[in-house]
Amino acid sequence: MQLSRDKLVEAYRKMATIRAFEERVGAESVKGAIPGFVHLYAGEEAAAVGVCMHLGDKDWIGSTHRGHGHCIAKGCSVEAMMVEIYGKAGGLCGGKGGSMHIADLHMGMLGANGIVGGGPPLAVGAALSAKTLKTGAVSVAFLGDGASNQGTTAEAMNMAVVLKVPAVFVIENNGYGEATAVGYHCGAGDISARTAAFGMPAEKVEDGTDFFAVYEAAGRALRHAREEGMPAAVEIVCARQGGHYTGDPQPYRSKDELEQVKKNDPLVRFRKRVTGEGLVSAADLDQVDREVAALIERAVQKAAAAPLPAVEELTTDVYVSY
Amino acid sequence: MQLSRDKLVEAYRKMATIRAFEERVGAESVKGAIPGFVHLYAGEEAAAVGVCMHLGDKDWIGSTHRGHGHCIAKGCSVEAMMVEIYGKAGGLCGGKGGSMHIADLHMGMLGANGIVGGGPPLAVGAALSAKTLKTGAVSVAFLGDGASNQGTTAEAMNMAVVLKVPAVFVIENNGYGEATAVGYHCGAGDISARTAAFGMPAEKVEDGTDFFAVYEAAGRALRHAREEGMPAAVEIVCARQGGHYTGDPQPYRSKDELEQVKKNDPLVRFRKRVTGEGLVSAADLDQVDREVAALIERAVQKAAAAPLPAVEELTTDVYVSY
Amino acid sequence: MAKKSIRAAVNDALKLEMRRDPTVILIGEDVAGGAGGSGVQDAWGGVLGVTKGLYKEFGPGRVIDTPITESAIIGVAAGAAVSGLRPVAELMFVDFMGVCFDQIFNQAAKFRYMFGGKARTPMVIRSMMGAGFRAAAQHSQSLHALFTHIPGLKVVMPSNAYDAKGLLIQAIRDDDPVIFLEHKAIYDLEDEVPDEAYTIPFGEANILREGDDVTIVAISRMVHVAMDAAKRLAAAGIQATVIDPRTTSPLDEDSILESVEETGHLVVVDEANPRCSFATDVAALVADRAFGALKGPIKLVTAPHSPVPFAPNLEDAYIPNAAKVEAAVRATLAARELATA
Amino acid sequence: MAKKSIRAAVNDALKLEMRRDPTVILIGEDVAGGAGGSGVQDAWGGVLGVTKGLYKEFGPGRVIDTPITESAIIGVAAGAAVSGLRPVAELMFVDFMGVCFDQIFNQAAKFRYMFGGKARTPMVIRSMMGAGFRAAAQHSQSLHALFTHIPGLKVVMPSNAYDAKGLLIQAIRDDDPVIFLEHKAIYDLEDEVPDEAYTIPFGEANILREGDDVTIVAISRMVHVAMDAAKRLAAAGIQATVIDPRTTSPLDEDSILESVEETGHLVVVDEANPRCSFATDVAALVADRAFGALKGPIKLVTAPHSPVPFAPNLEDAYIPNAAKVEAAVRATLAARELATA
Ligand SMILES: Cc1ncc(C[n+]2csc(CCOP(=O)(O)OP(=O)(O)O)c2C)c(N)n1
Ligand SMILES: Cc1ncc(C[n+]2csc(CCOP(=O)(O)OP(=O)(O)O)c2C)c(N)n1
Ligand SMILES: [Mg+2]
Ligand SMILES: [Mg+2]
Repeated sequence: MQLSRDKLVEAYRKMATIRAFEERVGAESVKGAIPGFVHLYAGEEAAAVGVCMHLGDKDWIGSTHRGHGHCIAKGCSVEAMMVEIYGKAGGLCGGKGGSMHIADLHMGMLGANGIVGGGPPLAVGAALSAKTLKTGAVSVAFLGDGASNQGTTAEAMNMAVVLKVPAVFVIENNGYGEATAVGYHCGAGDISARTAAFGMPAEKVEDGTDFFAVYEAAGRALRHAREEGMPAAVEIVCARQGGHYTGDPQPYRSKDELEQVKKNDPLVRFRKRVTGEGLVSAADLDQVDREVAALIERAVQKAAAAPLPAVEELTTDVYVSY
Repeated sequence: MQLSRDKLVEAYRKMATIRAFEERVGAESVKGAIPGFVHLYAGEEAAAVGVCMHLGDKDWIGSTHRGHGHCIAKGCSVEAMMVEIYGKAGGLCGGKGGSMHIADLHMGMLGANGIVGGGPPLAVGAALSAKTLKTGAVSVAFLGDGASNQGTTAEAMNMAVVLKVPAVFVIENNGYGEATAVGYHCGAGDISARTAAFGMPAEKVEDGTDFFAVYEAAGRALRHAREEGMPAAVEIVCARQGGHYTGDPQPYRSKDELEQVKKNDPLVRFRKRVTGEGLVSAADLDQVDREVAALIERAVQKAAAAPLPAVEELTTDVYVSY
Repeated sequence: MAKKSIRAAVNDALKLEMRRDPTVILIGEDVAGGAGGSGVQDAWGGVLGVTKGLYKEFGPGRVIDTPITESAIIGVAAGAAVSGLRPVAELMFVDFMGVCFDQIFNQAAKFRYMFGGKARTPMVIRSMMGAGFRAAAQHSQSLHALFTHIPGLKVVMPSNAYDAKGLLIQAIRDDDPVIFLEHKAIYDLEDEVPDEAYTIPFGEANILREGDDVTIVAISRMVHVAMDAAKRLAAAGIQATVIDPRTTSPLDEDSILESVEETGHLVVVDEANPRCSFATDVAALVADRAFGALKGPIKLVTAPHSPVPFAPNLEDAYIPNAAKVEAAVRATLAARELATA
Repeated sequence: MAKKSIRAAVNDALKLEMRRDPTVILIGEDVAGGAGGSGVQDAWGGVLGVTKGLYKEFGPGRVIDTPITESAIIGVAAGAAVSGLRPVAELMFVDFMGVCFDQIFNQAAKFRYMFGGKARTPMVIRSMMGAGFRAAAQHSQSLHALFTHIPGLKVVMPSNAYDAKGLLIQAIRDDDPVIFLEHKAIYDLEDEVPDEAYTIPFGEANILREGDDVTIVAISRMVHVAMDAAKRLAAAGIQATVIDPRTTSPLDEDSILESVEETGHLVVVDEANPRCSFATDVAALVADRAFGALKGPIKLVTAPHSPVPFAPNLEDAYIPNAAKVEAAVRATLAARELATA
């Protein structure tokens, strides 16, 4: 599963885009430019990108409240996302959804989700479509460690096995559900073992800040789904660099822990490895960084300048017809 | 865990009572004497009794739609149960609940449940009461193989481990959830392994028509709960002798299967063993049978003769105060 | 035209649409029945036999038995609906909505709006409702108010076989999530039902009879109760208009308002509990928009504010009946006589 | 008497009752916050800090953090309630009810009735409701109609700090399951709040002002919208009575009916969606039992039949405001003038 140079650059670009996007969204949010609250994905980039590098446009993903990274990794328009997060006209969802409800069905993105555990059944549904319509697609359910306890997740896992559909459960174990640590909230201690007990191969990536480790494990799970038409799971042990939401002071995490997180930055690690092994030059990655910065700046400019939705849209699109 | 002769007779009496109760309820139901539909427990007696022989009055059980056996095993009044199932005044729930909602909080019976998977969270709640109030009680959640897939069950299991409460999950795997076989509906293939993966000891009783096997496994689980204050589970592989409900023609079960079930009658096996080993005489068991028959007859007479509830009760007891 | 029961009409609608459109699938508990068992497949066709025979024609790929996990059933249907299928999910008894309500009201119902109009969620949730089966508090409820309250859902409640077939075909072809509630106590009611496919549009009431004295609005099984009452009243010289809205969301407001403009009196008959109900919904509509025409108080005939009891006599007292409807009509008419006296 | 915010008043009520009664426990997600983490325990005290400090005083045995599994949270609370505890469960945002509704409406709400009066289920479910936080469709809803529809539940919706404290203490001491809805947009509203414990009975409305021209019924945050409108109207010579029922179930019907008997006009202000809502509930009550006094149509001011949008301008347009209430009042009064003209 050796990645070509182009693919490596693409992976880096996606991770860098996510990081820059999230840092800017965080900053704009603190400034008050973004309505409501946002849950940032910074620190978990290797997960979304390591998984989505295996997916094509017709494949599906279901996402979470912490969904920006999944969207970008799956190929949603960064500009349209930013406009959406600003709640403006022309946003990916017309400004009606916002950060927690970004969706792009044309890109196979079934939606972020404000309900913890809301996504897995939906992703299994897309897998059933793929199977029934013989599209060859697979469907990925992203979910958090916290969401892994939710009854809907357990039901979705069992259903995927029973219906024999190509669904892959990607559990992003970032150590916390809000302010509660996985060591407390997951009685099993081991999410992967619990997932495997539902009847599917379940692999654990202990170091989920290592893009390559994620990429390979996800590749195995997705190949299983594609080739056998059966579900699989990957648990990715990772960490969010920030709080649960922008503004969370995180008293529940020690300084030590936060420093450790910074040390294991997936972007830094990726860069070190690919430049160290001479796969991509530092200059090329720098160039990507510049392009990404420009993209994000453009997106923010566009979002800031975009008009609010017309007030008549308050009651449109509740139904297709009514 | 050698059972005294008295205990053996008590166990037999309970099993025989359940059997006679269910056979009579089935017959009366077919005759039209009992309103609605009933789910009979006949064939699974060793499960309820094997577990409840370890429980005292202050211990708790949560039950299911197939709850008559649990009630009798836990010590509810057989007469009051029968009156309830007839929907008459003086029933255990005043005629308002019926077969699917029999409850007797004074006897630690938290209620049958018309919602598959409804009971496990409730039983964990009673275990939390026991822990918080230091009553020394344990709480048992009875559930079926079908219910074991339900999200509420998964949540309850995880919660019990996280809260460190003395809850025991007793999974009565009778092979079917309605007309769907466990081999199809349980993707894991192995309910016990899946339960264990939630972080608790989970034992499987392969032959759950053997009272003694159930009794011993349940004893271990309940001792664990009582002594460690932690949850445990037992899966009891058993079989219902009849259909899902009275009147179910069961085309989904082969003749072979039904014959096999009849061969493994838990009452017959119990009788054979205790008389064979000279622990209780056949005559004594016959005497129990006669007493049980008389009890059931009395209960039916009482139920048939009881008046319907006063129509004013339609709107009483919705609230304690309103 | 053949006589068919509501049960047969529903089966018919499913069969015709599954033949017409290969993306229509059926998913639920024991919709075939027998999966994995030692006996025959297609053993049940749903607990009350409504989907009987479909498995034989369409096979396990389109008539899909599931575990007892309603959130996954509804969620899978919703996810499948936005990705190319047109699922008909069965939520056996509507009382079970509580274990999967999130997938209904926060997911399926809201996709289109949250996603800025970019989603279509063509799914139907079929479910049995209503009292009268001696099935007590958790298997007898009429919960349509809860669905009607939620924007993004359509709610359909047929009262007869002809409507059941036409409304279900419409529901399956509809591009929005539809809650389709079948009253289990009237499954065997028969009607003339054409063999071919036809649709009945949502939001168009059926006016069963016209009379000048009072407007009675009733849905699902209550339509029959209302008609009984209307017959009794007619015998006493009181002529009622009986309106069956057929769908509570969308609601044919105009038919109701126009009728009350003529009669000046409204009685709503609803098997559900009274608070924040479909009955209050219709009453509020009229108290606002046909206020000027009203000549007497709006009377609601509903179940009491209590769960459904098990005991047969209590359950019978629980369900609205013709005598209560008649009394309600007389009560609102009495107000007029009082006023004009 | 000290000024306290609603947030502080709720905290106060919990603290006092937990001191008074050792069977009162708190259970929910991050009600302490920090369990198992590398930092401090009691890190949050709920997402909006409402339960802050309780963990320090009462410890992990009585302030219980849980996994994100609401069916288990509510189910555990219900099971604990019938077996000796008096749990206060936190369902963070009421929008999450969909993943645990069965435990609320089929279990806790129905125990007493199904068990023939032999159960007491003294539990409170605290939950945040309402729009205005730019939190979009799944974190902004007003779902009280769904709970009010269900027999066996009590539904409490305080509009100010004084009421919040007294009603919550009542809720905790109450022997029935109570849904206690805190509007997140008014948490910082302050009021004079006594330090000691006191209770406010359920089913007793608070009449905030009295006027002869129109009755405005409003709950939760909408009480403030109604009062704003009343002030504007007063400036124009129209005197409104403003009634805050405080609890939707039970409902103080008499206060509403008596007021309409005097004013002849009713406007109901409700942040929820319009169909089968609390607004229609009050309208139907009055259209039946105070019909003779009505001099104009009953006007409802509610959110539209749509999910809560994210964009700030759309959300602002979604929430009922004083201008809309004023217009509604003028509309119903106009009907009278028209009639008498
Ligand atoms: C059903 C439900 N319960 C609670 C919440 C509140 N909430 C939002 S995010 C979150 C934590 C989720 O944790 P996890 O699944 O680990 O995802 P992470 O935030 O770590 O990415 C919670 C409890 C919710 N949105 N939905
Ligand atoms: C939430 C819910 N879904 C479906 C049903 C219908 N139903 C009643 S019993 C049953 C089968 C339960 O199977 P299992 O848990 O194995 O118990 P068993 O009947 O075998 O004792 C089903 C599906 C229900 N009562 N509640
Ligand atoms: Mg997490
Ligand atoms: Mg079973």
